Amino acid sequence: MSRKNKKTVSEAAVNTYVPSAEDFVLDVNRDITTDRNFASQGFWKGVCTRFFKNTRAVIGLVIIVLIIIFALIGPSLNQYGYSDIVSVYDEETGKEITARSMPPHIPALHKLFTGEDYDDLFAEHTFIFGTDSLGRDLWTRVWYGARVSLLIAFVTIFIDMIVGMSFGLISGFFGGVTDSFMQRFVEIANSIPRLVIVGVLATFMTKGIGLVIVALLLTEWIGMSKIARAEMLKIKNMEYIMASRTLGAKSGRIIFKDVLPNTIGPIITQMMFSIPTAIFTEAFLSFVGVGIMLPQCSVGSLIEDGFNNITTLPYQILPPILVLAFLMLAFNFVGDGLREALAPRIEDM
Amino acid sequence: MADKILEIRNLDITFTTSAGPVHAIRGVNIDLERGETVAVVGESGSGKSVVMKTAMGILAGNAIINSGEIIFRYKDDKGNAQEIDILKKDKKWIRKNINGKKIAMIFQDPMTSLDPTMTIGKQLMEGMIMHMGLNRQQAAERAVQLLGEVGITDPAKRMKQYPHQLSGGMRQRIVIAIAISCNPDLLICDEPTTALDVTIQAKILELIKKLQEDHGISVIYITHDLGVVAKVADYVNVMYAGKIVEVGNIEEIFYEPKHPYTWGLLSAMPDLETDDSRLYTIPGSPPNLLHAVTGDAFAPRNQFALKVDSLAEPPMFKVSETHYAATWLLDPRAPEVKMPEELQKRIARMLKEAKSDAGQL
Amino acid sequence: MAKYIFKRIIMAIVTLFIITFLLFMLVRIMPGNPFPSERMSAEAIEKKRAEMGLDKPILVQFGDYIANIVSTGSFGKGSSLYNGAPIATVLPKAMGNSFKIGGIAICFGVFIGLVLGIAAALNRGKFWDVFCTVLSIIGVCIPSYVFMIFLQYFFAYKLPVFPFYFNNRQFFVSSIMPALSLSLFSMSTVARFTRNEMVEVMDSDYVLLAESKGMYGTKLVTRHILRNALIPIVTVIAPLIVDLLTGALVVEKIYGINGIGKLMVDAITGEGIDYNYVLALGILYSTLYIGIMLLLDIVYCLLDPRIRVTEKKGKRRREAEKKEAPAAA
Amino acid sequence: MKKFKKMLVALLSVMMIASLFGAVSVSADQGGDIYVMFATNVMSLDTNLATDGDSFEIIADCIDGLTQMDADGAAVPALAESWDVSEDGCTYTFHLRDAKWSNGEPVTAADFEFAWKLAMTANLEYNYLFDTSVGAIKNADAILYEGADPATLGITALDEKTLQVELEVPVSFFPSLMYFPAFYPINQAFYESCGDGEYGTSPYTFLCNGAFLLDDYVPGAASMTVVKNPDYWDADRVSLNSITYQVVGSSDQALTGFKSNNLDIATVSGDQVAAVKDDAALSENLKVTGAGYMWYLTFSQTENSSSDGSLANANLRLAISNAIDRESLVDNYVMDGSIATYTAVPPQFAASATTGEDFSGDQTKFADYIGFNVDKAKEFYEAAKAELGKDSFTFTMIYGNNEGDEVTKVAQAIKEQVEGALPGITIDLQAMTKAERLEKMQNDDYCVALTRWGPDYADPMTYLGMWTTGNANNYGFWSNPEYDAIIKDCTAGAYVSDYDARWAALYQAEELVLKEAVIAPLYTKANANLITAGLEGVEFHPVALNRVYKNATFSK
Repeated sequence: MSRKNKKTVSEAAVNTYVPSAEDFVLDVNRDITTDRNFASQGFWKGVCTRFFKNTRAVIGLVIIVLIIIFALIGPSLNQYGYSDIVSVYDEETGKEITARSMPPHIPALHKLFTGEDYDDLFAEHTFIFGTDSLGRDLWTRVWYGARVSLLIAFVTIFIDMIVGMSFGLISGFFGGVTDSFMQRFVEIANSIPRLVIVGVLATFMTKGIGLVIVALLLTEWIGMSKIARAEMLKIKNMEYIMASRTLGAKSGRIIFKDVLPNTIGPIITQMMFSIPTAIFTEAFLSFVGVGIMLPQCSVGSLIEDGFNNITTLPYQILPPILVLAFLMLAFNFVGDGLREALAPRIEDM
Repeated sequence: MADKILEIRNLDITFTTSAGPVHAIRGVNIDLERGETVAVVGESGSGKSVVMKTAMGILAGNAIINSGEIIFRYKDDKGNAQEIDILKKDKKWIRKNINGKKIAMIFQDPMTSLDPTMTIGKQLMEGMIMHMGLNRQQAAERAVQLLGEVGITDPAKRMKQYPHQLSGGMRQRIVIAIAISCNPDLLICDEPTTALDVTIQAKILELIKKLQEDHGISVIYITHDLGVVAKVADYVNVMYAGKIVEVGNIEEIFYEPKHPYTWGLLSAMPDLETDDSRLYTIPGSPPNLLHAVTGDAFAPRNQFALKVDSLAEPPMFKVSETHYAATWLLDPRAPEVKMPEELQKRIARMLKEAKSDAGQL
Repeated sequence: MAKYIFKRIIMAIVTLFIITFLLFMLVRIMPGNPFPSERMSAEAIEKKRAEMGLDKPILVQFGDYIANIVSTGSFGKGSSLYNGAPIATVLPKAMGNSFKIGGIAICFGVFIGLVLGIAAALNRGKFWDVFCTVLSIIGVCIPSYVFMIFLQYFFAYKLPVFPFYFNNRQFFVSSIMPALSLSLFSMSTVARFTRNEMVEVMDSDYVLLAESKGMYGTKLVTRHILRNALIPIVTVIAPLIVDLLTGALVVEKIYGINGIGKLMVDAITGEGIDYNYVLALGILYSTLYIGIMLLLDIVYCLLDPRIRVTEKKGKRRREAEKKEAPAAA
Repeated sequence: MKKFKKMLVALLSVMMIASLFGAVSVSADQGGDIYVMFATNVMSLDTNLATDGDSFEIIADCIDGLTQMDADGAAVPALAESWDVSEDGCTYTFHLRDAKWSNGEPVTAADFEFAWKLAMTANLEYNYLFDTSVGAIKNADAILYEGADPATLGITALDEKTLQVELEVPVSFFPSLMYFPAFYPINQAFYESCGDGEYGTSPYTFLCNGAFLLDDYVPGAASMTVVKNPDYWDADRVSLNSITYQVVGSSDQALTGFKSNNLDIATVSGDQVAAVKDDAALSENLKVTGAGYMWYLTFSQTENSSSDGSLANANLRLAISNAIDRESLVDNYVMDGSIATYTAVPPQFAASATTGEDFSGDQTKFADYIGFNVDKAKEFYEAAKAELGKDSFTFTMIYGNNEGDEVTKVAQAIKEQVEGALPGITIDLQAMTKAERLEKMQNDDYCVALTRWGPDYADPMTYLGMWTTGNANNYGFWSNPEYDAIIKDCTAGAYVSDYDARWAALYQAEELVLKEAVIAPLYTKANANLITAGLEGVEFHPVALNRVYKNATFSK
């Protein structure tokens, strides 16, 4: 049988084979017990096949991998470091001129379109994304920043998954006193302004990305716990939960084996949506002086720097926002793909 | 010849799924006389409920109807007879005039068939208010009366309760009440009792039979349980891999089955006398209709398959006025093949029992 | 239900007390002092701290702070922010601005978000679905202040439709732009969640039954689909409401809105840390948050009877089950 | 489902139409109404509590002091019609003119006496202007530092219209000190009628006697308005109808505000200045004015939790100071007209009363201690390494993240330049708020700090006074007896009456500071203002009051 029979339906009916007499003989020598159609697959193998059949999910994965590759090798593609201020000594004025605030400046392309080279001081320099207002190459900084923001993105997913989701599920599942106690804890944790928490952390922790991650650990899981709790409340009384409880399953097993796959939808959506918030929180903490130290940068901090000259030098904010947009698009596609793969909606057969 | 309420003529449907096109229905023909009960029997995945959903116009978005027509004859509000092809009508028109009003449907899992956030009363009254133009008060009265009819104790209290407060059996009774609330002409039951235990199953079947007699409704049963078919059906369509492989009245199918697949189904039915330690099952599993089917779809699992079965698809051979079967065994050129011994003994026993029941009447 | 709410209010007061105590301690541990000064000598600063009672032990200070609130109902004076302007004059005005604009932003965000989400769910795969996905990506990636500058540049400078800065005389017109830019994030989140939840509900059996009953169009959506999809949607909306009312600090700074977002940032990173302002704003924020979370739990019960029934505690619930058991068959 | 699409389109169109009829934005060019930008919040209108330049600006619009500033910053009579000075220069008798408060009450000498003595009762930022280091008002030191009774302050209202002020020592610049808001009058009756802390928090709790009346204000407000005061004693010279101040956070936004003529005066910085210079039309509106305050690096010379004490070595400090290319800082990073500074006292703010030339006119005066000379910097660096016996150093430089975009750029530029010129030195940048930075400097919990100082009065002493032993602003904790002696002579010693000798001695003091690089001056901040065509006569000053509008005219 051809693997993917693209022929339209009508063709199959056309081949009217006219049976002849000798065909009517018992066709005995066949093993009819083997099951050819539904080879059994492990759950996870099934998830993978379903995931990789979903084109959007694959595109998302490809984008993420691409961004990771660029984040790793991007900065080394040209000779500028992420903190090198490119400057040239100008004979006429006898002053050091930095390549500050230059729009994208690619001699090869410029030659292609206009036929002649640049005539300014930085003729032979290539700044694919242009330079920032200090004169540092934006291409290098965007990809260097992407490393930090990718780390934050995956940390957020981890925090949401481990802390937020389990807190919410447990709080929703047990209900009663434990639920109200845990919810009061959430209310207290959420009411302390982030700046205060960060300020206190800064007194006894060394400032840097570590402190940002701890700050995120303390504040970012609350949204997810609310969603997980809501889902749990909805599903807690379904018959199959009662059933597995009667079978003697311990609560832990029920929560993570029975309830979780059915609540995966909103949980993954929320996870995807908490990533940009976390990336901007990191940028805010770095601006306040608690996150990464200048001249290091992250996608969020580059967006904030670009924001300072948004109407006069719009090209500065474009690359970081595009990288973030693609990252978010990719995470959403992968999230949807995961959601479909983990709990496939049986298409109406 | 009582008029045919429903005629499904060579219905052919393909589903576009992420894995590729699935040719689920490959030319199905079903007829239903007014007031009669037809059963559609087959393993799960044979496309039984897809056909009925098409008749109801509630098919999933990714279905493509390649060909076929579904003729439905009914009397409209003003009493004059109407004959329409459901496939040609747009969804909105069907919802307004047919769904719930002329054709009603009951689903398999009562647990999830009722809206969890809406009281039983409201869900019952919805259909009536929309189709029969009753105001809330009249609808409420009729709802309470319907609940009584379907055998629910203390119906007034139940009206204000929510689905999760009732047991499976009660919920299915409510779904039935909803279905008959607008006096439909045709009731489609998609495996109504599969999710229920045996004692409640019998009660539900009796209820449907009683309603059928009281209101003169014709009923289509979709089931894989031949026990149910034996109790309620007048005619039986045996369906396999998107096609009807055998059709006939209840006696013909149970006592003179012609298609090897029907043999398999009948012998797979457990009853008291079977002394064989291991229950007979049909080997293998239904084909994945993602791949095109050449020849007889049942051939790979059929121990009586002929060489021709893998070459060409058998046409429907006429056995009697009402009895047809699509198997090359009925072709004059085919070798004489008998039913398996075990099945012949069982049918003989059933015949004896049937005569003794008739005798006592 | 009333008993449940009353119990929750008592718990809320206790939680608020704990939050105030925690905030009181944390603020004093933070670096930065309440009286920044370049010119005053150390002794003068010491005297100023004494005036505000900061030299007393922390617990005594906390006692005085609570006593002051209970007795006079005011949150006292600031230490450094606006050179010690009393909170009673500054906070109400800022709250007014933030709540009005936040309110409009919530209406924009939630309403348009819901409509887009519904349109996307009903037209799965077609234009509206793609539009909703793209919008939710953009809405989440572009910070509200970037969108604010975009709106201000095009709709207040190039095409002077809206006033360039916020002014109280033309309140409504000058709050459309900030509200729209603030609502962008919540709009896309609500749209995204609504679409996903509705798609999941539309595949359920009771929707199939409803369709087979003859329900269609808006009736089907509002009575059956939306009601069941609302639980996660409401859960997302609740925290958004709180963020919109209190979190608009950067937009407030750009558009010149004197709101509590800007006030909180000024109180912490402006002229040193102003203990009283941070506390007052912290208490306001947590009261708002706890209130909305209580509201959320109540809405849960209204929306989903299953939750309402399980909230009936121990004895009563077992009785209810006993009564139903015999009538089950 | 088409219904939803129709509904959505309808909703969007309704919103657009509603806004079109709403209002075209208030354009800023009717008659004498001007819109002026503030970069930060106004802190307070209470003359005792106010600490920042923006607050002083609004207060000076609404209240006059004894004297006022003319265009070049000299003191001219205001509420005091004239004043006479005793021979020993220690007693001033001011004769007040007839002027009225906005509630009709006449301005009396008692208002000044009440205001100054009120200042003495609280710990205020600007109380130091009364003590012997600046204004030297009689008994001020005793009241402020030894707890004497505030009533004994050397100010008495002889009668309604004459005010007598006694000083400990003659102060040459005393009249110009009087236009500083801390010395403005407050009407006692009105002050006491307001609730505790209410004074100066709204137009109803504020009394004006100046060129404008406060019309719309709330603490922390984003926009404030003052309108012409019809019964001001000098009303006919005031031609503006109203001034509306708008707090604008970002320079980019200020430029857009100016271009859409929602702002008549806007201050822009960094890249926006470059953008303005590229645009011929816009650059006509550009007017660079001295902002007065000088940015410099201060080094902690003690060993503390953030520094290993190696900066106690003068050569190391000199090495760093000479490794910084100040021209590049100003041209490539600050870019708003700020001037590279090679002296401890910034140029263009303190002119000699006798010769009239600027104290720091000659920027090459201390070229052998401070300049951009990488080779000399390397020499100092080698000497320092030899003396300290170490060849690698790590410093943490703290800077404010809410003191202007250019500060963050300058910090990164200095790191690049110093690390480039002196291998072995690594500078870690640590951002924090200005208040936190001040606290760390005052507690000597820092290593290197990028800080600034703004002059309060037009005399070099406002800077040179900072580095005397034990002074609150001596963040390096540097102590040099010879330096202390010179400063002592200038404030209370031999040079007090001999102006030129004092002037020369100040130069000696400045040389001492720069010889040991106690600080590394960087640049004197300037403001790049954009002013709408047709608006003339706005006076800009680097000291005390940034902008004065009394004589401004606005013709459409």
